[in-house]
Amino acid sequence: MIIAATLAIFCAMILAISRAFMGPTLYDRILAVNSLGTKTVLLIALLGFVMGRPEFLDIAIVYALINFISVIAVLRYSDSNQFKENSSENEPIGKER
Amino acid sequence: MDLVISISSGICLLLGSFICVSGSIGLLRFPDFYTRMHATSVTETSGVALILIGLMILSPDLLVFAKLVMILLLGLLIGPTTGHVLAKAAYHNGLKPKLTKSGNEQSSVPSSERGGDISKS
Amino acid sequence: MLLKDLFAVTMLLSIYGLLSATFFVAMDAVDVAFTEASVGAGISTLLLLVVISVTGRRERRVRHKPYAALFVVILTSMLLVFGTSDMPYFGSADAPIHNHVAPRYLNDSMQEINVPNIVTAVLASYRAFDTFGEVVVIFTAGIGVLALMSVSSKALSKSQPLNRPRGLYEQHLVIRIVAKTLFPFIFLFALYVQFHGDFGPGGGFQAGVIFAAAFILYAMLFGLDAATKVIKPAVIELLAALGVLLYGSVGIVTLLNGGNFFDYDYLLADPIAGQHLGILIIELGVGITVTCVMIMICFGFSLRRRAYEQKVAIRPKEGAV
Amino acid sequence: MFIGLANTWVAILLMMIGLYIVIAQGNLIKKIIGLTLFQTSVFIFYISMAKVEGGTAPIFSSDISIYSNPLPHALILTAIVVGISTTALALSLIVRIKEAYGTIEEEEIQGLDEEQD
Repeated sequence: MIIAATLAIFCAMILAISRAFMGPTLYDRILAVNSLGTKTVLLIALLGFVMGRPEFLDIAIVYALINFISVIAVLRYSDSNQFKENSSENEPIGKER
Repeated sequence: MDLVISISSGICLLLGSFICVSGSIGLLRFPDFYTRMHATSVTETSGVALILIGLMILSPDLLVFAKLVMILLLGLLIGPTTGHVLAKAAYHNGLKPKLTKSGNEQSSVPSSERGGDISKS
Repeated sequence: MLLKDLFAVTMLLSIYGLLSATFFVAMDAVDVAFTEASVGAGISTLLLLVVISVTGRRERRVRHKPYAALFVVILTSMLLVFGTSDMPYFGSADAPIHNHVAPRYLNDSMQEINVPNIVTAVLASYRAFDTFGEVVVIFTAGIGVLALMSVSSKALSKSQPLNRPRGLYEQHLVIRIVAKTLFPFIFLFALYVQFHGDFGPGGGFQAGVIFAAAFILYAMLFGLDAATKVIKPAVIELLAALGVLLYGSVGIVTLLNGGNFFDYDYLLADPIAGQHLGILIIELGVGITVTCVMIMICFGFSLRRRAYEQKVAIRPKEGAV
Repeated sequence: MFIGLANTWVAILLMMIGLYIVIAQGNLIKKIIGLTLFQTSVFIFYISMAKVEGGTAPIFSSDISIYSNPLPHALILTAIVVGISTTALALSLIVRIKEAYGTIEEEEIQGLDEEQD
């Protein structure tokens, strides 16, 4: 049952990665990274049980923390002027040219 | 007793992984950012909780149990917060939700003005 | 890597860090996964983001001809693949790598050092001199960043209001409160990682990065001024040097007691207790140095970014070339 | 029979992607990202070499007899932290270049240099 759950989480991660690749806006990518991070936490917890040594859950805790910090970082720096989202990411390169 | 443990944890794990996968499908398939965020952040909280509870039932000793509880608490605290902040940041920086035709006209106000109004209030 | 948006590239790099750390877990390298999780997904993403917010998000259209590069790359990869034909297969127990020093580490470290985490034993005791070199490299890199990024305090007029949108720390009440409740747990967890490194995955490097991440989170949420009030840059620089000094002085003490450099057997009367004390102290030194260097780097970048933004705000033509 | 070498080939593939980015991309930040990829491929190579069939993580436990090789783990652990420090140094150089030239594209920097000469 644990292995089934591991595989399911793995599939979910693949879906999240494809969303991160496709974009289309910045926030979709941040969302995909965040969701992927949560799934990685689960995957590592599950992998610990699959491999029979579940005492290494510290890594999963670190993941949860770092995931939070990196999302905050992305938002913090996406607030600066250069990152202003003008309706769509894919429009031609900025006005300063 | 063993049977009860394995069945209950199995149910939790299966439900949790089903929820996680469905949330990810939502992340992939929904049309715009806000619906995608709705899909993931709602499902993720419950999916994480269920899978971790399933693992807690299986956990061999107290330390592992405590760590799982820690991860669960962190997940419950962090997941909704990031969802909230992401949505707020996206809205403030002018990402418009995809609306129906009548709604689209309403939201044609320049987003920077709207953002300014909201942050003042 | 055909994306023109550097921000998206950074996000994908963060995913890459997450995935490679998962790979390290699957390959039994829990300590490495620990480090990669905190460094690859956390700190390096953060640094890249700061730099991109200075240098601009868009990549200009490139007109390079990739054929020469492609030729070099394909040639090199063919040579490398040809070279792998002699490599031992994945997971084989009789590969040369498992035959020289590894059996000694695996079999004797419990008697010689009595630390369950063999990676910590190798890192901090058997190869302590090597690790010392690495710590000095980190320290030197920190000094280099400081030399390149330092801003004179006159150039940074604090009173001048910036016409940029108000930061995250002013907008988001929810995240401030959540982060405030999280800080004690992050610090507690970092201390646990620091001092539990003998028994499980963890140690000075990982704990240092987690500590630094907590401080950087604070700086991001409450502003750089508040963060520099909490921990002064001069103190950080001093502590970074002190960590290296602490590490090195352990070696000096063992020399004075009649042993080799970093031979902890001579630290105390009982060799095992000496090993434990030595590992504890040098992990502490590593943790302090890594924390301070990471904080130093991030603060340096943020200060520089702020100074740059002020310069651009004063002379907009010059900044936006 | 060559499936046992797949891990090495994946490492080579990643390394070559990194090398290609370093050579072909003009943007300095992308070059740094290429270097990071290159670096990580080396990490993956080392760690996959350390794995022993049927072994577990090298943390001593009384009921386990086979462990993976701890030496590459110790090497790579320090290499990761050193890697981020050197990356930070490179990034700070990039920030200085941006301040001095106003761009981080290699060709434009070269063009500006030639103008000055």
